Amino acid sequence: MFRKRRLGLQVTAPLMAVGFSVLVGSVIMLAIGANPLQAYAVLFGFSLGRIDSIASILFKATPLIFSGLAMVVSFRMGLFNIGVEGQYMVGAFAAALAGFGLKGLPAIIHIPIVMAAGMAGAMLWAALPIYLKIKRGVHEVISTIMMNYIAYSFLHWLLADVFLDRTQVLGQGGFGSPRVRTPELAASARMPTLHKLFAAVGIQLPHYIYVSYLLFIGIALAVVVHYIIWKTPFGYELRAVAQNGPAAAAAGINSERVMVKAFLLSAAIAGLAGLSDLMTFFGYYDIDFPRSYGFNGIAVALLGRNSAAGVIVGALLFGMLARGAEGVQVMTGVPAEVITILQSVMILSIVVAYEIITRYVRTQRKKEVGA
Amino acid sequence: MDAEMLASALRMSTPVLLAALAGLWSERSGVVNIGLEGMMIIGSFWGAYGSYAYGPFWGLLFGMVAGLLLAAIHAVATVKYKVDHVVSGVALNILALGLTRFLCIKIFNQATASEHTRAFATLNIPLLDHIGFLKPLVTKVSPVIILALVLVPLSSLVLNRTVFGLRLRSVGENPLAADTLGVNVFLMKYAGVLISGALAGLAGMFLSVEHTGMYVEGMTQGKGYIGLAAMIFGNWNPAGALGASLLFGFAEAISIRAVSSVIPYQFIKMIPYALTLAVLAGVVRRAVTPAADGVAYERGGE
Amino acid sequence: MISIKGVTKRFPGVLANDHISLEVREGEIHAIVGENGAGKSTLMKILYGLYQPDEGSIELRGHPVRIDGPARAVALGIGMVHQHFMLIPRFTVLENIILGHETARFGVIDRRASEQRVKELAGQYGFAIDPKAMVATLSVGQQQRVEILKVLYRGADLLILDEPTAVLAPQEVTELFANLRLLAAGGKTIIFIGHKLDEVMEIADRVTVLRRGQVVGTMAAGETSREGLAEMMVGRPVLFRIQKNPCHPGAPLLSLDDVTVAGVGGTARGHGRGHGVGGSQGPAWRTRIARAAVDGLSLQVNGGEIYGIAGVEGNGQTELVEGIFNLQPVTSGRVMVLGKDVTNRPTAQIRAGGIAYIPEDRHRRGLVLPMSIWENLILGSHRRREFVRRALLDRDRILGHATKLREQYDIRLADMDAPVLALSGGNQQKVIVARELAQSPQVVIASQPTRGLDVGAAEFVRQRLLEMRDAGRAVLLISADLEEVLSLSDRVGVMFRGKIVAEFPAEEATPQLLGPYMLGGAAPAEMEIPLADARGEGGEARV
Amino acid sequence: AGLGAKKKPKVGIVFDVGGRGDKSFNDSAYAGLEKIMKEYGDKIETKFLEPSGGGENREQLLRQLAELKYDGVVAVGFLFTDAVTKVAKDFPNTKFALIDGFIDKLNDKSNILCQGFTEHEGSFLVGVAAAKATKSKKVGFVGGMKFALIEKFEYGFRAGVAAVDPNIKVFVDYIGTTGDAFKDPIKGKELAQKQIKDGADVIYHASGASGTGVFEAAAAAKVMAIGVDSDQYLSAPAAQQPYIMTSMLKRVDVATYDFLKTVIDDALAPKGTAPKYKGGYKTYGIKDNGVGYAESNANAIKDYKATMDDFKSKIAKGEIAVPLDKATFDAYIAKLPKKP
Ligand SMILES: Nc1ncnc2c1ncn2[C@@H]1O[C@H](COP(=O)(O)OP(=O)(O)OP(=O)(O)O)[C@@H](O)[C@H]1O
Ligand SMILES: Nc1ncnc2c1ncn2[C@@H]1O[C@H](COP(=O)(O)OP(=O)(O)OP(=O)(O)O)[C@@H](O)[C@H]1O
Ligand SMILES: [Mg+2]
Ligand SMILES: [Mg+2]
Repeated sequence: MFRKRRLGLQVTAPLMAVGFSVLVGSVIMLAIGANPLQAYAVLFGFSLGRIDSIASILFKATPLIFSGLAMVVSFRMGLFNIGVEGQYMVGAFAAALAGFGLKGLPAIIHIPIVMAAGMAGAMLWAALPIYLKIKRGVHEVISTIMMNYIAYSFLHWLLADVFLDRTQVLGQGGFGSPRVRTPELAASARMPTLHKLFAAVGIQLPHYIYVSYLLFIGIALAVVVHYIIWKTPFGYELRAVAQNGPAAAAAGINSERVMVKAFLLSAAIAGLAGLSDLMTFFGYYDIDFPRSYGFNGIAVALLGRNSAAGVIVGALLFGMLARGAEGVQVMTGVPAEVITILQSVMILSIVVAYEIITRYVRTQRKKEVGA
Repeated sequence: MDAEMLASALRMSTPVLLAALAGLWSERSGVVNIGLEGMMIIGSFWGAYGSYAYGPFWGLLFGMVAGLLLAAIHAVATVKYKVDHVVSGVALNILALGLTRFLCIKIFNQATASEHTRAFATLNIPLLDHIGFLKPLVTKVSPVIILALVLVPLSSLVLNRTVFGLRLRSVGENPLAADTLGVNVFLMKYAGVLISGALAGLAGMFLSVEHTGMYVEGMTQGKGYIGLAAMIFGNWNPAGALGASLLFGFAEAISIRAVSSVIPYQFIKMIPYALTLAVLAGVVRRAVTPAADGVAYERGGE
Repeated sequence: MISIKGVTKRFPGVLANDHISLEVREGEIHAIVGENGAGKSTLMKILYGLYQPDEGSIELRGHPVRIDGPARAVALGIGMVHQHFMLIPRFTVLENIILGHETARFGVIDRRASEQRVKELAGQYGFAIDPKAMVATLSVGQQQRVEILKVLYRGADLLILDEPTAVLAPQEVTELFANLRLLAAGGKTIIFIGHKLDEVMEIADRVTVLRRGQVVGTMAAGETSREGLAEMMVGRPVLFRIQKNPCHPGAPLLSLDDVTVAGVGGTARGHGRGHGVGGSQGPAWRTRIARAAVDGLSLQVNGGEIYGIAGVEGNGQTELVEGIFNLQPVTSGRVMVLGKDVTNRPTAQIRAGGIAYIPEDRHRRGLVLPMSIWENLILGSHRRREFVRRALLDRDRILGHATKLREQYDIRLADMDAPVLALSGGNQQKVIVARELAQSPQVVIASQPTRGLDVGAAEFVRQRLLEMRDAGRAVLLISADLEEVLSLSDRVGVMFRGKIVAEFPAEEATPQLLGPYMLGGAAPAEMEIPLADARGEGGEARV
Repeated sequence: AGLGAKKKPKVGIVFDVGGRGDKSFNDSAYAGLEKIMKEYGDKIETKFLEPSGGGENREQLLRQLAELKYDGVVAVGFLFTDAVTKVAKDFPNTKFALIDGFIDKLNDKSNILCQGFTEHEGSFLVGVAAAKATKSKKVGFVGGMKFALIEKFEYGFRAGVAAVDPNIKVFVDYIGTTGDAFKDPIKGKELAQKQIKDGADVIYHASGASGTGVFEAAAAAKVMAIGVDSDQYLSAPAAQQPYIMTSMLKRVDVATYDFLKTVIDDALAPKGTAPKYKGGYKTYGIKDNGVGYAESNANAIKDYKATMDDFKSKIAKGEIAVPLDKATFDAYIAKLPKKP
């Protein structure tokens, strides 16, 4: 009875929220004299009507699946790991080191090492905040935000002063200037893209698409995360500690250890968020490395109602919006910012929608009793 | 260290102080306000617009009202719809970012900066401005800095001495108890959050109009979050928040003035953040969160 | 004075008040009794405007009134002292009292005038209290006085007291009753809710019994008996005599040797629940006590024996129990379970040694309220081999186990998957008792095991504890309910300021004897402690 | 207009993140586009875009424009290097200009034109002006983020100062470690104030939008500031104008305009006309006024103009090799005649 009701909630609320956001978006577009119908037609038509768009959505969703899952783990632990942002960047950098630093390995070995390095780097960056949380009571929201800022500077130092690729070809007489990036990853450290796989089922992906096996790794990880949280003793402890620490302690659960493990797990997952870009599109860590996967991961986790399956849906939705924004921007006069506004309205309205539906369900149950 | 550096520290700490006061007003009423950053962003934009279009006073008003309006969304979401406070705050921060960018394109025809704004006339503190070595500190002071400083004892006074303050605090400590005594819990929470928004808007307005002379995207640089840290460090007290903000401003001033041929400049840029972390690690243990901070209040299941 | 007419209140899945009608007369003390979940608190919350009735009406002095909120109730002269105190620990007594009803000039509180009024009022009804004291520093009894003053300050004529004696020591109850009589004599009307029927018989003029949201009957206290009331409440005769078999104490299973626990000031281990963006949310507001909360305490509990600790709450009982389980560090001394030193060992290790824990605060220490009932039934044993298969929790086997416990302990629930917070207080307590005793522990630490439970449920829990004792297990019982301690225990120790100040065999212990020790009056700190003979005698005791 | 069916030429710009409004780099590119729009009116279609993030998004935007058969696309900033490389390969009919970036192995026939600037030479000239103008013998440089491109500005400036008087002290500060350093006027202002306090009376900034803070500080303290990229005297509020003595001009507008014009003209020209567009590399240096200094605040530089122009011609003639990084700078300083 509880389960069925929850399932209903899980579906209705997001639909309500998306509908409401689309409405708000329309009002804004009307206000600036744009045609919302046209904009939405482009948004959906462009992003869902072309094979390269679909593949691009999958590519854009891949990092968000990881950062979203990282948030889910931390949320379920009752911690707010805003540091996913800094963690995935440090992770990506560490992965890059392993990618260009090691040579002559077969891909089957090199790729896992690069991924492990990504996770390790991110965990390293999460270690201080969780230590401070447990030993000094420093709230993780504040400490991870500080760590994010420290990461930006630290990475800039590593990038610009220590590991800069000094072999870049430049023009004569100061033409061009060396780019602030690491050397390129060895070929064995590049993640294979899905072209062959798609070709096997008769779909030819354009060559400029970078969606890779990390997408499947992300989906598999979502399943794993779901099991960890809901089916394992560790997940049980994690939920118990999150929902009532003192009772968990009384039951002999070492809350601190559970918190540390969960936080580091969250960071490890975060460490994979940057790899899709690193191991496919870029092939090196660059000063232009994408930012905001961490913050978008929060949004995706919220959209997905903190469930692993929801994260995948949320990531795909965000990927679609981002892809749609590219089309809207190029093909209509509507600024891409409308899409950002749409995203935030969606987050807020989804939580409000859940609340409204919960209340509705409650009054319904009350009526049942009265009858 | 000299008066010039102190003046710089004071300027850098003012937005942090205002953000800390903003956070404090909200949290004392039991609502966590991570959305401060967004309220500052929107305050910095509207402050700039108001000042650009009508002059500094209007900039102040626009900035505060803009912050207040965003806070109103936060209040409705958290108080009425019981949305998790942090969730709502994060969403508002994203919203503020998109909205200001959008508005900036519409109003200034460019995404990331406004036109130049008009600041308030600066003040010299009478008497003190004759003392030579103090000069940089007490001359050409922005009135908003003075306003921020005045808000410290004023906040203390209102929170601790007035009926309004007592009720507001009671709601942050034990809303159920307050409710049973006839205190309008929701009204108090709305008041706390709205004041918070207005102060955050003022903080943003200070950045754009007073400190820089224009709005530039991303100019808040996480000061909303740092304000929260200052609030915690200051133990949810206005005077404590002032001390913490000054410390942070001071760290910024140091990072600006520190020159070293040995330490890479990137490490100098870390100073304010590392120092904030260190300070929190050193003191937060004695912090006393308002007992019902961040907890949705619902009248007995109804 | 007030008539309730056909009031009905529904909660999701529950009919809490079902067409309740009753009348309370001016100047009387009117008791309302009933099982857990009978709807007493709900009805009172309706009177105080916290809930709105779904049907029915209320008349005050013959006029129909709509009480749409506490503010309205206050204006109508209705005041309420809640079951769980509604105080703000970090505020002063004065601030707590005047909140919502302040005297002010231009919005600024006039402290002097308010203080004056509070002092006058306190004097009038014989309450001794310092208006400037921080509430967190007050004893429970004093806090209750603040609650009553709060109500009087608002000029209430009708006082509602919901289970006011649950947390008081006998002497404090006596004081409270004296105060109540004074108030009634002064023309105030009082509604009194309680589970302890002796007290009800003592204080009430008339009694109304509720069962399952309905009024079973109202009668003058003189016309009924405790047994009669209990039967009306539960719908069957209730056993007031607990049949105790003779005690056969075995080897000491739990021994505490000069144990000191610093208490809150030094510990505050709990990381906050992560609400506010703040630091730890330990109860740091509590005043730091210079003296350790548990101060060199020694005692031994033998197999086959119930050792009862009597004492006013706040004398270190909480810290003692938490110290045993290393939920607060033991600063010196030794805790031995089954002959093994477990001092400050990890909690899991201590518990694995065969010691069960029924915590005093079931919501804080006992249950994870949002988690399902079956999950709560394995809290702490969730890593046992029988419940885990291939690294995953074996849901089927756990459900089988849970169903068995549910039958054994008569836990009334609709759905194992429902969150445990959906259960009534009594059933929540049964979940804990079932879980803890299911592990066949050698030692049971039961802290306030029947607090807030109705007579039927309380009887059930007490029987289980006696069964443990008869099976040769050691039971340490800590309770603020003196009668419970006296009726169950084989030996009784009185705890005062972190020490056992006196120890008696059960048959010698009487409330009159223990009372003074509990308040520290009779026993100067260094006085010689009468030590009880460890061998108790069997017999009958009354609850 | 002979062939009525011929479609309108389409040209576009993709800005760097941050986009228009920085009053220097991106705005300068936009100025080039504006000039084109004015010149061709509705004979052409134009579009300008801003990436919403780094990485793949840049490539996708370029690709969208190319797919819509844009004739010419300007990618503003070296961060587009990879994206241009990839997209240009797929769309041989679209011409791309890459500002500040360098792509190896291009030639006349490539559909990519890399447009480079000798910022160090321009910076050298304003360095000369700063050295001439300073009374305190202390000048300052405020950079955005520290990396090779911005260091060209720094070393060029310092070389120019040293060329006048090697004893002049140059304070060097950078604002931050992320792209935000180019839009942080507060730090810009505070750094400038520090340099002023330390005695600097001329400050040159190469920090994008952060420079507004530098101007604020300079105007308030009544010392001189030097702008960058575009003529920042023109976009400053009147109260600040007297203190913006000149700007180092990096004519991104010219580069943008040149490129777009050739592309449009080729598209409009009847079939068979020899194309004006040439791919490969184009350096905008002092010779061709690709870099230089602004003269709108004529009063402020009138006393130094002669010296500046003198150096300008020396650089143009190749008599002075202006340093552009630490190594060349150290070598340059070592060769300078020591002044008493
Ligand atoms: N806020 C609520 N939401 C849902 N159900 C509730 C709520 N409050 C009370 N109930 C239910 O209403 C019924 C009556 O509860 P009430 O608190 O009035 O009982 P009570 O007689 O005071 O019990 P106790 O003796 O345990 O204090 C119970 O079944 C309880 O579970
Ligand atoms: N929101 C709710 N939803 C479901 N049940 C609730 C809710 N609020 C309270 N209850 C139930 O109502 C019952 C009565 O609540 P009340 O506040 O009187 O506490 P109680 O059970 O009497 O606790 P105690 O006796 O330990 O003080 C509780 O058992 C509780 O489980
Ligand atoms: Mg009750
Ligand atoms: Mg109860």
